Amino acid sequence: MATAEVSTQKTLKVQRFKPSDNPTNTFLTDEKGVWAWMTTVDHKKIGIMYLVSVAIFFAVGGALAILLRTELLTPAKTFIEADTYNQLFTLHGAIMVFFVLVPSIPAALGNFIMPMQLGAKDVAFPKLNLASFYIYVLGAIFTFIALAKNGLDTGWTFYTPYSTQSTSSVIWITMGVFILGFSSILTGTNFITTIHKMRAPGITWSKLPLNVWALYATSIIQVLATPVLAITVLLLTMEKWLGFGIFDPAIGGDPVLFQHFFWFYSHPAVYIMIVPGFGIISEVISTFSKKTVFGYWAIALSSLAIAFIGFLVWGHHMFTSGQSAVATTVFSFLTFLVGIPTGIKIFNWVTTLYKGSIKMDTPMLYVFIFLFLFSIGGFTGIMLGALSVNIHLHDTYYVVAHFHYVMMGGTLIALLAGLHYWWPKMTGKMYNETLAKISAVLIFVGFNVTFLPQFVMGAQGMPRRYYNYVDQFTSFHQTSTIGSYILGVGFLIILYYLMQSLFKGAKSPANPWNSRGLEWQATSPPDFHNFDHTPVIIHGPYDYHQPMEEFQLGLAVDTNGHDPESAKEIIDEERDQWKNYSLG
Amino acid sequence: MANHSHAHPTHLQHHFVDSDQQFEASKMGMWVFIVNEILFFGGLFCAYIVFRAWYPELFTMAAKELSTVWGAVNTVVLIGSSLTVAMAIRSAQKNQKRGIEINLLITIALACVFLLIKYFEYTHKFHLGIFPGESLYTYEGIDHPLAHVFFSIYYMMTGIHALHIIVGIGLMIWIYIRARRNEFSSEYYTPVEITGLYWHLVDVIWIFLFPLLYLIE
Amino acid sequence: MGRLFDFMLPEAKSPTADSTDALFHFINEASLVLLLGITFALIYFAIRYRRKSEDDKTPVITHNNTLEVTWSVIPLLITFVIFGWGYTGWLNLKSVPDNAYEIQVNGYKWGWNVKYENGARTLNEIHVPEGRPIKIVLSSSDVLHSFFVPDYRIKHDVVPGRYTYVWFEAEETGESQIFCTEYCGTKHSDMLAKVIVHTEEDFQTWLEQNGGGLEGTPVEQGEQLISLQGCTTCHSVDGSQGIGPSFKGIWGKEENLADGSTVTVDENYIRESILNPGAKVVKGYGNVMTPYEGRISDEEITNIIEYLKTLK
Amino acid sequence: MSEHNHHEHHVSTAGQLWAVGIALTILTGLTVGLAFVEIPAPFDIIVALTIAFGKAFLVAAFFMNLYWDTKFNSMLLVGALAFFILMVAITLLDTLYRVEVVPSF
Repeated sequence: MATAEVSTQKTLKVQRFKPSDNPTNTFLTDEKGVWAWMTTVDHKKIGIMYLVSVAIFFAVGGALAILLRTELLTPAKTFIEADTYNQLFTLHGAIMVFFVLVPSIPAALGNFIMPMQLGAKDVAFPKLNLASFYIYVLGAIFTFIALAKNGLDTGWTFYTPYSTQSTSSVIWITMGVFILGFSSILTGTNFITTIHKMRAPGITWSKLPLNVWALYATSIIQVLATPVLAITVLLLTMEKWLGFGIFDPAIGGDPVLFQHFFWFYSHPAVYIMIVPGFGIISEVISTFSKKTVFGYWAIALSSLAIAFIGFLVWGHHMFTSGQSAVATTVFSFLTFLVGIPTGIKIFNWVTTLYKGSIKMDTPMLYVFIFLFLFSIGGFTGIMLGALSVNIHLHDTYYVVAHFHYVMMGGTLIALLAGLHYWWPKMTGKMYNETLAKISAVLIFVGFNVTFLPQFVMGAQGMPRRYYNYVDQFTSFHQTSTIGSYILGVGFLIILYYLMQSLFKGAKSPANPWNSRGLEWQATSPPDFHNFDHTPVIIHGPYDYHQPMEEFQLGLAVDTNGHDPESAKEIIDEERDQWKNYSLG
Repeated sequence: MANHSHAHPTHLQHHFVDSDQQFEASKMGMWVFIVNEILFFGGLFCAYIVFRAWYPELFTMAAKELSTVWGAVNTVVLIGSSLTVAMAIRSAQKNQKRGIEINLLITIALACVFLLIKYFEYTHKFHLGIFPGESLYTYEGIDHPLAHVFFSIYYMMTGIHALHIIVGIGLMIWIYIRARRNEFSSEYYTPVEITGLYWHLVDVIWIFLFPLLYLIE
Repeated sequence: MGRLFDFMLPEAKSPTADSTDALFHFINEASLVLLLGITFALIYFAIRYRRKSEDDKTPVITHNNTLEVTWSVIPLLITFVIFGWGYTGWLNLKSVPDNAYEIQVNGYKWGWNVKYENGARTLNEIHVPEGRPIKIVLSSSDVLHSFFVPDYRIKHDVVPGRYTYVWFEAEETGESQIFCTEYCGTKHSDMLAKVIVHTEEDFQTWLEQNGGGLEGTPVEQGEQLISLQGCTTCHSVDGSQGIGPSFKGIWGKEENLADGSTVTVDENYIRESILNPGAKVVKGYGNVMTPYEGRISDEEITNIIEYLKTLK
Repeated sequence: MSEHNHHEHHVSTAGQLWAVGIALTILTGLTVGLAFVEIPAPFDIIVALTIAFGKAFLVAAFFMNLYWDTKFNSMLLVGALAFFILMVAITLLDTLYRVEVVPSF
């Protein structure tokens, strides 16, 4: 790399910068007013705007879920019509996937935290970052236009020829998804470049926080897979509008080809949703057990392995679709391979706890919930990968339960862990720990009451996307509905105490969890430029055996030094000097 | 030397440490975007390959409706424009303001020629009744029930490519205006470089579209 | 044989279920062991190593390659076993025995038309003999459907423009539920059917009684046809509201169309609406009906018209 | 160049650029010419695509400067192509190997 040969001549002088617990100037006080927020290029503000949008969409998607579950209380009509029901489940899926899960962790938490973990002032392309947000908003507007017109009744998968024949507003939604895709693509492009080019002195690839590794893997998937979604929905639009004849069998197309195109994006997309969650788990588990993450490279590289193998398994959504036997066999085999790196992660996380100093604060509680629920999601994924069993379980509630265990028990719980972990950093306020634990337990209980029965009724034969169902499944559905209400209450409590903390919460110190992570060495909330110095890194982000002072270093003078290797060398030389300084 | 890099040049954005980091980051960002573009067109190429493998005779028959001569002319036009864009970057690197402007103008002109030829190709087909999509397609000169599918793919591929050309022309007009304002020099020519990368990509895609659509015998 | 997860599966009624069920139980039991192990470790560590003071020192344990290899290779081997097991079971699901009895099933929005070798036809009921392999050849007249019989552990998508198939062998007389498992619109969840298993002799008798086409006057044949063809799924004969206009009193009626014009319901209108339903859609209804072009003969249409005339 | 602190940006000579441009034009002529020669079925497309890849290589290496650029950018390009090929290859595993089931009555 070009910079490497340059900076060796430089002398880096470092000193300790202890973050103030009472910052006078933060990014929240720096630029005020609606207009300043709307035009900001600050990654932290953009992250918060994403977070608010995602929360709103989650509330909408969640409300839809509650309506759906209520309708399913009785085998026949409970209170809404079949067509309405079909629209509701379509919207629940589309909103949760495209507007909540995909942008949730990378665009909201990732945007806020990742540049700080790199010790950068911002992402590589701040204006592009803001543009991504507005593209996301534009996509949302298209979706709302579709709702205002005829809604959408195709399921979030848009399978042809149903979608090309449907009289609902398919074109508006597909254009919305097309636009939304670009938001995701640009965020991914931005993050990859940022991680490569914006690291502070000393942050070598082996000192990259695992959260950054996870976001890196995620961005790679976003960049490679999302364009294919864009072209797919564009072709679908043309198919419906002009009759292209590529996907609709009535005019010469092939519906199974559409499924290939769709899942080429949408399977890797589930890794876009879950891999960033893995990053959060690694961060939280290390902080709350005060211990180096066990198997750093295993966890970092398994994210990349998942990103790669995740591209080769899309056909496991299509075992019953009529794809060729060869393809089915290959896809099944590869599907098992993608399970291995995921298993490796879980084992490494559990081992990290061994001989740790474990504190069960709310973020850690969510990590434990994650490990339990996500394991179930993983095992049932193995079940669904097995060819013969898949034939029986495909498109039943077993699948519904499986992906909720992975997406909600995995991604969403990880998001909650991250949100509680970084909330003090983002807002400078502490939330009510008791209420947080109560709601975590409620969510855990509610979640299992909702989705465990779905495994059973799915295996019994209950198909998904059913408005009416045969009587034998009534008790399972009713239990599930009650569980969903408990879940709803859990989320309302979270909303309550987080809002309360904004206004009445205790002030958070710079580093309430005593984490070694770089983002915690800034003030809470951070300064407009994240750090008022250029941070210098000499230890890994999880080196809890090293003194805290050595994690608070920055360049003593403003130089252009931006090289990881030489920084370490020089810092080692000067170690004694600054050590005296900082300890004295 | 050291002082120079410490001074904060006007083109340097606040979050970068120096011009070099900014240049490398911008260029890498563009390359990552090119990855996007490849997969974006990749979807179309995939549809093309699948249908060609299913109906090879359809492709042979339908490709006869496309003009090899005009396709070849357009290929040469785009190659020429790629050359002039490369020359524009070279001019920027050598601080030749006139060179940037002239080369950009030639590139824009060539891009317009490409679009013009494309326009005549399209209107000729519309005249025959070859429209994209089964509902509009009325041409009966190709004896194949799926003739409209080939032209759907053809219009989609060349249409999106033409859209990229139009975006490219817009970018180059913008770069041209900035060049007129003396914003570029050997110290800072990042926008010229990354616009050039984009333009070459558009050229490369056409390099594949041409034999795959026009040269099937 | 009692297995821990027996409660999850419906009773198996075809040999096609055997391998599937065995694998289902194996994965569940293996997963349970692992899940309990992980959960136990989590709880044990959380208690054993709980934080005693903020100054706790923890040992530096960075990695252990032996462990990494162990917990990569062992699960990998287990998943290879699962893959092979699932693959052989699935091959069995695809390999129809040569002596299989063939029945054609056509999925449409929203029902299943069934056709037997001697021309007998049923709607939403598949009559089969016990103890004989049955091959179901699936086709669709509109969108994707999926043919699912939980009791036999078989499922396959029904793809328009193509034929797909499943096979099973009913082990005892009785009924098994059929579901549509690929979302297909308003009445997707009502697209149910039953496999009705007879003894060999009963089946032959049933087949003879129902073979050779419909009998009776044109009006009687028309009455049978509108249920066999699935018309009554959407069009009631008693005037109640459905997906499409009711047949009661439809003959000779002035209908307001979606495009604002009106039409009198006569022979030509009914014929057109059967063959190409999208041409003239009655106001207030969606254009959702499957075209019957190629699926119904002129004589059958005439019989249906005769029957509709009687529905005053 | 006096800027030691800067990464040396490669500056192509006008001759180099012209040479690449001319080579591309010749290759275009070649592929058009070969299209009129009767080459048996699979080879015609192989020849056409080989020439197209050759042209793409020239553009990428010398117009887009990959030849002198950091290897990572080349890796991005190759990676994108690899994923495209995977996508096509695996899709073809299905579309080329479907078995038709035709009902017997």
